[in-house]
Amino acid sequence: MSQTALISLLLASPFIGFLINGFRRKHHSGNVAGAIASVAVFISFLCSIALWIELQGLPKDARSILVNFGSWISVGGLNVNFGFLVDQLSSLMILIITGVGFLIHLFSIGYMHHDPGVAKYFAYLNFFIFNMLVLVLGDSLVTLFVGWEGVGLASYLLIGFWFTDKDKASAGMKAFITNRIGDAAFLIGMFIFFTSFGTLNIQELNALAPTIAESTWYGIITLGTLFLFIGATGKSAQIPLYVWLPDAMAGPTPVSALIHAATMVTAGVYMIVRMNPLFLAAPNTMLVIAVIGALTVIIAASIGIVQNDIKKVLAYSTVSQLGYMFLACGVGAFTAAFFHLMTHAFFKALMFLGSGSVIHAMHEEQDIRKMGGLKKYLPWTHLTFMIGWLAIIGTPGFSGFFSKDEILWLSWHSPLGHWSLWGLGVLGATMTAFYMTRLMALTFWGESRVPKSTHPHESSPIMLIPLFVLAALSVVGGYVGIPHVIGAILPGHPENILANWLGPIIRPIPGITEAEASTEWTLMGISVGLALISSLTAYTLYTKKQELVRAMTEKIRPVYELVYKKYLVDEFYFGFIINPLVRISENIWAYIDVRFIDKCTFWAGDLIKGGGSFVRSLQNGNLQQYAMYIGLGLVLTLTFVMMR
Amino acid sequence: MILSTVVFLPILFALIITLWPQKSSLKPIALGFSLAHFIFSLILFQSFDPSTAQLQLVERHMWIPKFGIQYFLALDGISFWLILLTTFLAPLILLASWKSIEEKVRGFLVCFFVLQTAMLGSFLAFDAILFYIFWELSLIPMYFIVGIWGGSRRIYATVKFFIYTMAGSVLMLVAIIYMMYLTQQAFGQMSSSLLDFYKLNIPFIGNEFFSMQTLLFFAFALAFAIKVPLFPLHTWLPDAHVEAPTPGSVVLAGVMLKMGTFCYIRWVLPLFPEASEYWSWIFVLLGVIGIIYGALVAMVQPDIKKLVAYSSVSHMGYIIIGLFAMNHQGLQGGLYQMLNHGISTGALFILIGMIYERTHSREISQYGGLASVLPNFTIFFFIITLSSIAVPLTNGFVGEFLILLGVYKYSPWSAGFAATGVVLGAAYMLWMFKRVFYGEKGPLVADEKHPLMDLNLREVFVLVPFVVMVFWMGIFPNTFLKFSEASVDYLVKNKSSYQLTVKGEQ
Amino acid sequence: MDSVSSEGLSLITNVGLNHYLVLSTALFCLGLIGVLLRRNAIVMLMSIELMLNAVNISFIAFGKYNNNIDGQIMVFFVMTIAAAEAAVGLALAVSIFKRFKEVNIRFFEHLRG
Amino acid sequence: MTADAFLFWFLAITTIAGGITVVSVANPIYAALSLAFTMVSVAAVFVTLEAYFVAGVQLIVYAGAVMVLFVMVLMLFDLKHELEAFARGKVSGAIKLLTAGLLGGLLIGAIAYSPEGSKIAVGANQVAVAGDPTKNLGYRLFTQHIFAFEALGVLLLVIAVGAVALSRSKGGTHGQR
Repeated sequence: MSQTALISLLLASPFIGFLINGFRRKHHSGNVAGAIASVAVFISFLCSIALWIELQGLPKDARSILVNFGSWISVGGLNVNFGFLVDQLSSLMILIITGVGFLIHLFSIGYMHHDPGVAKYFAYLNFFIFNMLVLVLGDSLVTLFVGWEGVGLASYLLIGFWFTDKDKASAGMKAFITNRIGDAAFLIGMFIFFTSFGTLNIQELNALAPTIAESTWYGIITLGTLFLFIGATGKSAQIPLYVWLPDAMAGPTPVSALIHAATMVTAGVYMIVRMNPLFLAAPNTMLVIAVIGALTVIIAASIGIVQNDIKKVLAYSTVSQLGYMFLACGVGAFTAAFFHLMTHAFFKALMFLGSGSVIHAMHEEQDIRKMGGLKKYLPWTHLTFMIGWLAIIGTPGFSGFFSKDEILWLSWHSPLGHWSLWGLGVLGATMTAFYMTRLMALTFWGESRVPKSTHPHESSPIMLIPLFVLAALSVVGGYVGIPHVIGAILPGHPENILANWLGPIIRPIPGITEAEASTEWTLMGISVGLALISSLTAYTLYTKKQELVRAMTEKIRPVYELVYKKYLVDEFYFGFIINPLVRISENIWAYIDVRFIDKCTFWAGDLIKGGGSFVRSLQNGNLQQYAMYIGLGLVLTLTFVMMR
Repeated sequence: MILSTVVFLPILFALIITLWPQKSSLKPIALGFSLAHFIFSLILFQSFDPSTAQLQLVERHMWIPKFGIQYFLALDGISFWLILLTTFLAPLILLASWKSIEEKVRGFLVCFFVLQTAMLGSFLAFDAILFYIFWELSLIPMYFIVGIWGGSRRIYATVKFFIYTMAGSVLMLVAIIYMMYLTQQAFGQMSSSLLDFYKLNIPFIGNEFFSMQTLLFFAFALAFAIKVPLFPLHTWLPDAHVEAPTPGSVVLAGVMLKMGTFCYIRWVLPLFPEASEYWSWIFVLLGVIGIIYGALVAMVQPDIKKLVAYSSVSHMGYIIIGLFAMNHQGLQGGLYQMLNHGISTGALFILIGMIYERTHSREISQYGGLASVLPNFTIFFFIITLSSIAVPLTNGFVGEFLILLGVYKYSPWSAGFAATGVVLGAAYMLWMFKRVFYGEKGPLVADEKHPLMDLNLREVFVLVPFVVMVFWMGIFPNTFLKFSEASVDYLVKNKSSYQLTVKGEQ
Repeated sequence: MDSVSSEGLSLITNVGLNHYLVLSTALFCLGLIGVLLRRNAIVMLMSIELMLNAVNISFIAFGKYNNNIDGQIMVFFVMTIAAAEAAVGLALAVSIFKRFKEVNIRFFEHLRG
Repeated sequence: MTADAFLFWFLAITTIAGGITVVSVANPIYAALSLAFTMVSVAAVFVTLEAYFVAGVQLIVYAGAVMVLFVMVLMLFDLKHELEAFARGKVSGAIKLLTAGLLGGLLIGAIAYSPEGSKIAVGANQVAVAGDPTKNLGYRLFTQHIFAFEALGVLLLVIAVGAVALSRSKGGTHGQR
C-alpha cells in the first residue's frame, strides 16, 4: 500500500467508525458498537505499524513521510495544507495512540456494556482517536491545532458523557474552557511565529530556528515559545491550568485512561518535543518550562497524597508525571520527556484501567476508604495494578525507572538544569512512591472495608486482556531507552534505542558534557533509595498503623485540610476570577448597557422630544405672539445686517 | 441583465404574492419563489470570473443626468458571496418560519421579498444614490417585520432599530452629497458613481479632526458602525433581535448586519485610505472592546435569544478589527467571518425559534436536560455552537484565525486582547449549552402534559444545509476565499490609489 | 454757543429726511406695540393702520427728498389696500363678535395646533 | 427756528401723542377718535412734504371712510365690559415691548448712521419736480401704473363683496348654531 493510502486509512478509519457509531447511536448493543470502534482503531494501529516499518526502510537521516492532501487555507502569504508528516517522533506517537487506544477500546466494551449510550460513547472515542492522530501528524502548527482543539472537544464530550449529572457536565465545560485559555495563547504563539518566519510549517520552523540561543525575555522566539507553552499548560494540565484534569475524572474511567492519562494530556509535551529546535533557542522559555514542570510535580503529588477518590489520586499522579515530562523538556532532555511520555502512557493507562476494573467490581464506588483487601477478590487486577505501581514508583527494571531516572539525571546534569530542579524531582519521586503505595495499600491490601452489600468480582476477560498487555508493556517498555551507564554494565551493551531513533530530529542540548558515571550512579541510588523508604513507610502506615495516620492527620489538621482541598486553587479561581467576572459582566450589562448607553440614547431622544414640544409651545395660536416672532425676526435680521 | 434580475426578482415575487388569490398556498408559493431565486443566483458562478478585481456583469445606465446619478449595478469578489448568502438564506428562512408566522402571511412575505431586494441592491449598487436608496429601503420592511410579527415589546424595539439606523444614514447622505459636489469640482460633471468617488483625491491632514477626509470618513463610518453594530452603538441590536420573529432575527443577523461591515470594505477603506489608516486604531479598539464586552454581557443573559444577540456584537467586533487591520489575512478573514456569522448565527436563531415554538419560553433557567429529550435537536445545536465558538474544521475557525492573524500583524496587543474573546466565546456558549441541554430536566422540559417533540422532517431540511455549510466552509475554505482573493489582493496593494475598472472596458 | 449745542440746535432747526424717518419709525413702533399688546381685535386693526401710516410717511419723505413722485403713488396704493384691509378685518371682527360676543384676541386662538 | 421746523416738530408731537393714545387707552372709542386725530396729523405731515393730493386722500379715506367704519363697528358692538386694554402675561408683554423697542432702536440707529440721511437733509429745500406735483402724479398713475391701479379697483370690488358676505355670515368655522 502506498504511503498516502496508509495515512488516509490511518486517519479515515477512526473517523468512519465515528460516523457509523454516530449514526447508529440509538442502538443499545454495546458489543456491536464496541466491535466497530475497536476494529476501526485496530486498522489504524496496523497502519501505524506499517508506516513504522516504512520508516525503517528509509535512510536514517531522511526518515519522514509527508503526505499532502491539498491546501486548506491559502490567503496572501499564509498557506496551510492538510499535510501529514510521519517521522521518527510521530510514528512512535501514533503507535502509542492507536495501540493503547485499541486496548482501551477493548476494555470499554466490557466496561460500558450496560450503558444505554454505548454507541455514542464509542463514536466519541473514535472521534478522539481521529483528532489525536491529526494532532500528532499535522505538519503545520495549524493542522496540529485542528487536532489540538478536536481532542479538547472529544474530551469535553466524554467528560460530560453522563450529562444528566450537572457536575459532570460542568466538569466537561471546565475542561474545555480551561483548554481554551491555553488555545488562545497557542494561537498567539502561532501568530508570533508566522509574522517573524512567514510560515507555520513545523519542519520549516524547525529548520529556521536559529542555533544561537536568544537571551532576552521579549525576543520573538522566547515570546512565541512561551505562548506555545501556555497552550501546552492548558492541554497538559500544568500550573496554573491543571485544575480541569482532576475534575475530568467525571468521565467514564476508560476515557480517563485514554484521554486524561495516556494520550491527550501528553499533547503539550509532544508539541514541545516536536518543536525542540525552537524551544532550545529560547533558554528563558526553557527555564520557565522546567520550573513550572518541577513545581507541578511537587504540588500535584502532594495533593495526591491525601485524596480518597481512587481516580482523583491517579489524576493528580498524572498531573505530577506530566510535570516530569515538562521538567525534562525544560532542561532540554526531549528524548527523556518523550520516553517518559511513552512509559507513562503504558503504566498510567494500565492503572486507570485497573482502577476502572476496581470501580466496576465495586459497583461504581470510587472511595478508597471503602475498599481494602481487594487482592483476594480481584487477583488479576491486583497483579496488573501492582506492575503499574512498581513502574510508576521507579522500581529498577520497570519502565518508569528508566524514564524517570533519565529525567532526573539530566535535570542535574544538563547545562539548562540545576541541582534544585533535581531536588524537586527527587522529592516528587519520593512523594509519588508514597501516595501510590498508599493507594495500593488502601485498595488492595490490608483488611477489607468493603460494605457488606457489595460483592466485588473479577472483571470479564475482555477487560483483563488489555490489562495484561499494558502490564507487559509497563515492564518491557523501558528497555528501549536504557541509559548509557546501565547499558555499559549490562551484557551486550544494549544501546539507547529510543535516543538513536529520535536522534536525527532532536537537537542535542548545547554544551552538554560527557557524563560521569559515578555521579549518575549516586543520584540514581539516592532517588531509588528515597522511593523505597517512602513506599515502605506508606505500606506500613496504611496496612498496619492506620491509627497512627489518623493521629498524624489530626496533628497537622490545617495543613491537611489545605492540601485535601487542593490548596484552594479552585476556590481561588472561582472567588477571584470567575465569579468576579460573572459579577462584573452582570454589572456592565446592567449599568453600562442598560443604564448608560441606552439611557444616553433615551436622553438624546428626550432632548429632541423636548425641543419639539418647546417649539410646539411657541405655536400656541396666539396671534400676537406670532406677530412678536415677526418682530423678533426683523430685529435679528437687522442686527445681522448691521453687524456686517 | 443578470444582476438586475437577481435584485428585482424578489420585488416581482412580492407583486405576485400581493395578487395571489389563495391565502392557503401562499407559503409554498413563496418558498418555491425563493428557491427559484437561489437557483437563479447560482448562475453567477458561471458568469463570474474570480481571477480579476475588476467589476463584472456591469449594468450602467444614466438615470438623472443632471446630477450624474446612474443606475449602476456590478459584481466583484467582495460582494459575490454575500449575494449568494442572501439568496441561500431566503428559502431556509421561509421554511423555518412555516409555523412561526401564522397571521398576515401575505404581508409578511411581501415585506420579506422587498427586504431581499433592498439587501441585494445595496450589495451590488455602485452608485452612491442608488446604494442609499437600497440601504434605506431595507429599513422599511424590517421595521414592519419586527413591528407587526414581533414579540411583546416590538414597537419599542422596532422604533429603536429604525431611529438608530436612520440617524447614521442621514449623516451618510450628507457625506454622499458632499462627495458628489467634490466630483463636480474635480471633473466638471457631477457624478455619484462610486468609480468616480474612488478617483477623488480628498485632502487629508493627519491630526486634525476637522479636515475634509476625516469628516467624510467618520460620516460614513458612523453610519456603518451603527448597522454593524460597533460597541457603543449596539444597544438596538439585542432589543431588535429579541423582539423580532425568527425570520426577522435571521435576516437581521444573517444579512443586514453584513451590510455594515461590507460597506466598510466597499466604501470606507478605499474612499478614505489615509483617514482609515490614521483612525483605524479607534475602530480596532472599539472592535476589541466589542468582542470582550459582547462576550461578557452575553455570558450573563437570562434569555437565550439575547445571549445570541450579544454574541453577535462580539462576532461583529471580530469582523471590524479584521477589516481595519487592512492586510490580506484580516480582510479575507473579515469577509469570511461575515459569511460564517450569517450561517452560524442565522442557524442559532432558527434553532432558538424552533425550541421557542415548542415551549414558548426563552428563559435559560426554565430549561435543562434538553439533550435527553430532544437528541437530534441537541446535535444540530451543538454543531452550530461549535461553529460559533470557532472550533477548527468548522467555518468559524477559519474566519477567526485569519482575522486574529491579520490583527496580530496590525497590532499584537489588540490580537492578544481579541484572543480572550476565543475563551469567553467558548465560555458563554458552553455555559448556556450546559444550562439548557445538560443537567436535570428543567420545568419546561419535564412538563409531562406537553412532551416535547424532536425535530420533524421540515426542520431537519432547514438545518441540514446549515450544517453542510458549516463543515464545507470549515474544511474547504479555499473554495470561498478564492472568489474574493483577487479583489482583496487588489485592495491591499492599492490602498491609497484604489480604482476599479469595469471588466471589458479599458 | 459752543459747537455741541449748535449741532444740537441744527438738529432741531434743520429738518431733513432723517427726521421724517425717525418719526415714521416711532409711529411704526407704536403701532407694533398696539398690535402686540392690545387685546381688543379692533384696536389691533387700528394699530395696523398706524403702522401703515408710518410707512406712508417714510414713502412720502423719501419721494420728496429723492425728487421722485413714485413714493406718492405707492402711498396711494397703500391707502387703498389699508382701506380694503380695514373693511375685511372689521367684517371678520363682526362675524366673530356674532359668534362669541367677544372681540378679545384670545378667541382667535382656535387655529393653534 | 424756521416755520418749517416748527411745523414739523409740532406735527411730530401731535402724531406721536395721537399714536400713544390709540395704543394705550382702554376704551376703543377713544382709541378710534385719537386714531382719527393721528390721521389728520399725518395728513398735515404730508402737506409739509408737499404731497398735497395724498394729504387730501388721507383725510378723505382714512379720517373719513375708514374711521367711520371703525367707529360704526365699535358702536355696533357693545363693548363696555372690556375694561382691560392689554393682553395678559407680564413676561410676554415685556418681551413684546422689548421687541418693539429694539426694532425701533435698530431702525433709528440705522437711520442715524446711514450716510444718505445727512446728504439729503442738506438738499431739503431744493426745488420740487418741475410742474404741478398733483398733475404729475395723476399722469404717472394713469400711464405707468395703470395696471396696478385697475387691479386695485378689482380688489376693492372683491373686498366690498367679501366684507358684506363675511359680515352676513353667522361667523365661526365650527358649524351653524
